[in-house]
Amino acid sequence: MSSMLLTLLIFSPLLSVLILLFVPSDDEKTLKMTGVLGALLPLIAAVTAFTAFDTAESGVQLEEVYQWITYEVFQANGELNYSIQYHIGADGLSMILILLTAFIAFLASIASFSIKEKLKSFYILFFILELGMLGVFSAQNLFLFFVFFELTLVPMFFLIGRYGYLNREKAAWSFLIYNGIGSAILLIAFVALFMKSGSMAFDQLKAVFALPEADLKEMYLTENFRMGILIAILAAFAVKLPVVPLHTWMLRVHAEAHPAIVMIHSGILLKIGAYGMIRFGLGIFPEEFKSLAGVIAVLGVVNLLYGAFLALSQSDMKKVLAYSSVSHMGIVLIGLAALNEYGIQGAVFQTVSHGLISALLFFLVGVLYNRRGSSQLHDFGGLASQMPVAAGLLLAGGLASLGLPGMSGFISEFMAFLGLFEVMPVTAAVGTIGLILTAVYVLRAVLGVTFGRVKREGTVYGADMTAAERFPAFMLLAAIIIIGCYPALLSGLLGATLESIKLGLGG
Amino acid sequence: MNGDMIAFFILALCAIAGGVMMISSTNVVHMVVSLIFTFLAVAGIYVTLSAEFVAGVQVLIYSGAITIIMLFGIMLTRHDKENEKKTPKLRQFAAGGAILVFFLIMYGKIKDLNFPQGDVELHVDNTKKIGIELYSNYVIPFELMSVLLLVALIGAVVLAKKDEKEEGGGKE
Amino acid sequence: MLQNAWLIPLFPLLSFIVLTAFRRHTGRLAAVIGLAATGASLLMALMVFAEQWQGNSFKAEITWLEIGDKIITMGYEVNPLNALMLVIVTLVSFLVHLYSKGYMEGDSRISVFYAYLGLFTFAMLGLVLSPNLLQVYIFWELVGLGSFLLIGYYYFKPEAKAAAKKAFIMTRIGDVGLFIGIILLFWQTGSFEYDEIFKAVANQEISQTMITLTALLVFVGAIGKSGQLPLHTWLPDAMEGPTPVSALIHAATMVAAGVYLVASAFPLFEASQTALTTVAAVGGATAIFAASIGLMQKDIKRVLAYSTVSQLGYMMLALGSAGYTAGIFHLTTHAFFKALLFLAAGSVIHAVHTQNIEEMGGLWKKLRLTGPLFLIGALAISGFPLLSGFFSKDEILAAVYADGRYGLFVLALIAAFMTSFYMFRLFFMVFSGQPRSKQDGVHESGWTMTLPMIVLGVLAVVAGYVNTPWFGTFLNDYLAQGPVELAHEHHGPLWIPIAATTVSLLGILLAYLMYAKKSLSRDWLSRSFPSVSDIIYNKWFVDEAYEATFIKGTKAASCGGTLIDRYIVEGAAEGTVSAVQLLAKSGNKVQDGKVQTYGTVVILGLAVIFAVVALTGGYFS
Amino acid sequence: MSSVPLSMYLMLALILFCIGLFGALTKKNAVIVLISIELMLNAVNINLVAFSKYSLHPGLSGQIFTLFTIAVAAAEAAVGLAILIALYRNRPTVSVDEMDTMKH
Repeated sequence: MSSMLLTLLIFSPLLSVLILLFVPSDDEKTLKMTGVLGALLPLIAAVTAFTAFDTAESGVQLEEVYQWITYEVFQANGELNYSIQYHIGADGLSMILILLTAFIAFLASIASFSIKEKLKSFYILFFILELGMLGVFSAQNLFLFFVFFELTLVPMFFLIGRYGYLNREKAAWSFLIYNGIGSAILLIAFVALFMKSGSMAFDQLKAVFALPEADLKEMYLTENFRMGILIAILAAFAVKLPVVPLHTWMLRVHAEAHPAIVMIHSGILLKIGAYGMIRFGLGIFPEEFKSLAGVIAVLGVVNLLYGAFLALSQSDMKKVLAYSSVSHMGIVLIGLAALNEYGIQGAVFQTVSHGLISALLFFLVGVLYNRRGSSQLHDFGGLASQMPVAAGLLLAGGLASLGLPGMSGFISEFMAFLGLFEVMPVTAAVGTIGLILTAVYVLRAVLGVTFGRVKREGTVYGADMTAAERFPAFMLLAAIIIIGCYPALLSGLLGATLESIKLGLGG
Repeated sequence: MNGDMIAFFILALCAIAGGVMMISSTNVVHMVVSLIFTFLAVAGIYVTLSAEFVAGVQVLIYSGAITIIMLFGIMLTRHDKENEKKTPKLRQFAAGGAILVFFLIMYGKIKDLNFPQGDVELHVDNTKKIGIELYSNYVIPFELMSVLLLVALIGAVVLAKKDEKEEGGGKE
Repeated sequence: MLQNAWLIPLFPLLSFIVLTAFRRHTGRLAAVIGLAATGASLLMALMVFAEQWQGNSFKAEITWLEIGDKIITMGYEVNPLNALMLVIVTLVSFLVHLYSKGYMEGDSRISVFYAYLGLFTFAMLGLVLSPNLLQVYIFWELVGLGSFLLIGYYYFKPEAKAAAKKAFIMTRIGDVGLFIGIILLFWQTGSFEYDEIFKAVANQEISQTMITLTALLVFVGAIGKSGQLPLHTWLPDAMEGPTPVSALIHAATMVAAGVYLVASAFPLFEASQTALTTVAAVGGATAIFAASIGLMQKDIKRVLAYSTVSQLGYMMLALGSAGYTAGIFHLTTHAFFKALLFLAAGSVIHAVHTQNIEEMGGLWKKLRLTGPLFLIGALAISGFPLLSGFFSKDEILAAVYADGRYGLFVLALIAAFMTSFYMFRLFFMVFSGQPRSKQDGVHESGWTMTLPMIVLGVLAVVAGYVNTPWFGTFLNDYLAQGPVELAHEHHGPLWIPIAATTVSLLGILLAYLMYAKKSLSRDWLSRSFPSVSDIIYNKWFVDEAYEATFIKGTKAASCGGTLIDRYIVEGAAEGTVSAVQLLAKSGNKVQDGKVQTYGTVVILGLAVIFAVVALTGGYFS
Repeated sequence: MSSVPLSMYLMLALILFCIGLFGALTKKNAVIVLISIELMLNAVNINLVAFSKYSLHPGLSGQIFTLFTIAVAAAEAAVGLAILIALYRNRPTVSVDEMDTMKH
């Protein structure tokens, strides 16, 4: 039973899809209940998997391997046996992201209550999306990874295009085209890897590329080839992360999609970019990654500053948050570029922490949008007097976002910079300007909404947050603070995995 | 330069000349006639390749049957020169260029290709051997071929038959 | 007792949590909860101090985070310096809690106010107890958060909003310096612990340049928090917060954190002469600069705020001149008398409902208790003999003189003159003469407000005797027990206290002549040097300069970035789109329904593939 | 035995094929297009017969294959012409350029 745990976890959303098929589409109450319970199921499974997970061990755990596709190819240098397996498993990094996915998806399912129309198909797409995300993080070979990766694109496209705001269709197309190009590049890189190395499994690829240079030459895996594949993979994930200047699609999605979707998107889907860079970039091509570290660091700093500067002059709260996501993803790059435990750990922390923080902030913006019908900054003000809870949460979220100690954002920023200062102090010093700018734009937006006077007389915002709205927000805030106060929770999970990455980097 | 070579060159020249004439001619009937020329030359080539039976079939089917069908086709349709517009120059150049590239590359590839001539005596009892092969190894394709021909026959008749109703409908 | 020192910050934290969670239900109980928490902290701090006095130190740590082979710990430490700070912080905090009960009476959000106070006190105590720089940084930011929340307490006022934002951002700039400094120190010494860092510095494991660089970066943090030049502008604006908050945060505790930080990292600074000189120079410059602005301000709290900036400059000057004890000593006495002054000012504001001193006057008779207490505070800060400020200022001047930076010494003397002048200008304008506006129902505040003032008044008088040339230098001996073995004693020549006293008395006299007796015209300065007075009145146009350079610059960069994003980045994407569309349109033309066109395209494609394969030799060759 | 090298036959086939292809792509008259296609088939047949003689495993397969090709070509010619006639009846032209109903 426990050997099937991960499979059950990944495919548990399917059960809800099946149930939803039999629920009449106008029975809102049942739909909502199925949605929430259905999202709870993977969370329970994820927690169960977590308890079965041994944090001290460095390798992949909870592995499942089944033969899937096999064929033989004759080549000039002999017969090659190609086989693709259904191979899933989780190491520390995967485990963290799986937990994050299940957690945020659960909260997003509650946040979806504000959807009034087409709720049934929403939840069906939602669960397919969750399946894809869980699969992406637990796949252990390229093929499976790619299948799940694509599986996230399609439902996301419809979720953006059907349930968003005014320009949602354009946003959905932007999303599809950018990500489609990204995954096309990814596919080419994967296929090239497969054809040359004869394997798709992560561990085998890792072993192949750890071979001495002469052996690699023999297999036509020249230096240029490896570098090319790495750059292709990084480029593909750079679209996802996103890295400036490939970020415009993300702004549209964040501005136009429904808040629950943006929670998922900003909270998890962007993290696939980071995950891919760590898993494929650092994991398979450590040597080549090293030689690109300088470029990545500069890109990270550019992302950080660019996002921060632009967030400063946005008039739409959602745009501010979108640019702040761009800025925060810069920190992931900074951490990766450091190539030491501190930096990589910082990058992973940042993925988790930004997942939680941006989910919280977008959720709150959604709550405000429901009340006010707008997310323009100039429509707001004096929120604290009429919705103290919402205002307090928004302030807390903002503070977390600007990296206040005691909250998760600080840990990741600190570790990423700690890592980068060891290797590239000057670049890192330039990057710290971003910390100041972050404070400036966050406070501008948050104080603009919460402080000051109410723009119109009377009860403009309506009632304060309902219990169903408070629950996700407080859960997220609690997670942010717990990680911020006691980061060893996460780092314990990561330690062993980082150790193995570090080994790949050659100390 | 032995006899084989001479025969080959003459036949090849005839074949190519026929082809070129077909392409360059403007009169439809001339085209068909030059094609007959080519077909016959190709039949000769077959003979030099020790394929007498195929050569015979070539003469019968191509030079005979197919050419006649084509002539009937021409006779049944109208061909006024004034009515014919010129093919667009662009397409002509594109096709010509592409074919030239194709030709050059293929030429480069087959220029030095040569297999040793097998020691099988193909020309000895050629027809008999083909007959044996056809009725032993290739009997199923052979029978299938007969079905194909039948289908083609019926199909051609059905297609070419005047459809009274359609004619009356006057629809495009 | 020392082992349980970690409980001290937890009481206020508990109060914060309880008050936030049960915000709706506490109501008037809020003050009691806050008082109980800080009272418990105060008691424990006193016990810890008593035990520490006997020479015990204590340090405990737990693992917080493991990264690779490095272990980052969190913990607490009790040493002479922070035991003293614990008492100061808890005491002032307790008194301010008590005072606020009266001052904030009737405010509907009183529980929020007490919650914020609890949060701040927690953070400040945590900062004081921290044994390593990382923990210092964490609480350093949290202290800033408390300050930010309390400045913005009146959230509906646009000024309060702006001030809160400004405070956070300005200190954040300093914090980033500290952040970099900490990280660099970590990479140089492999640890965040004070002990390890000091050991590495002592063993000369770090290059001199690196010591100077890190010391300066740490000092940048202190500049931000302590409102030193050039990051001082937030502190006067922070007066938008409720007055008790100004007393607690922006006079006694948080702003002194910068001084505390420099003091606790003192061995690092002492290892670099450049760093010390910078600290002294910045301190001296700030002292006189802020004092000069204080001369012309009209808002009672702003005068006090500039005075705070100036006094903090003094402390920095002392530390920069290697006067470790002097700096700490002044920090202690300043905490008491400046808190007293702010509370007294709060009492005045509470009575007359204005902060503009032009509208006050003649309050001496109406506020029989506040008036004398304010006088005590003013005398103490002016360095009137036998009050606490006299001794600590004397100590600083002696240290600066002994250090040999005579230019700074002169600056300090001038600043002392200005201090006494503006304090008594304030005093005379508020309390003497006739009321300059209608004042109805002016009455003395209740006991909750006067009691803290009385306690602080007493302390403002006697606190100086802990370290005097005459009765013994208890404080110096006490601090000498600490890990920082640098508590030098400076005994300057006798003429220094005399000169200092003379100067401050002259300042008082001048103020008396101008504002009480009015024998000198009040505005001779503005008449004789209009430009000078204009500059001073407008605070040297620092805010305006920042507005014109940094803020405008950032805004311009942001707008420019937006344009780039919209037209270049987005434009590139749009360009690609139109290129593809163009291609598609031309491709569409090929689809004309004619078989031969299709065939031609197929052959063209085939030819291209053939050509590519023939030219490159194919992928697998 | 024949001393003409294989490449000569292939070259001849190539030339005929190219001529046929050019005709099929550029000629207006549908009948001529069909004839050009026949020419291309012929070129292929030459290759088949040539390879049946010159190869590592010579044999009759090439010739038999040629026979099949000829049969198919005959069927194709018949059906093609039938279609042509049918088309011509609907629209009195044999110009390939005017047969563009695929576009619509």
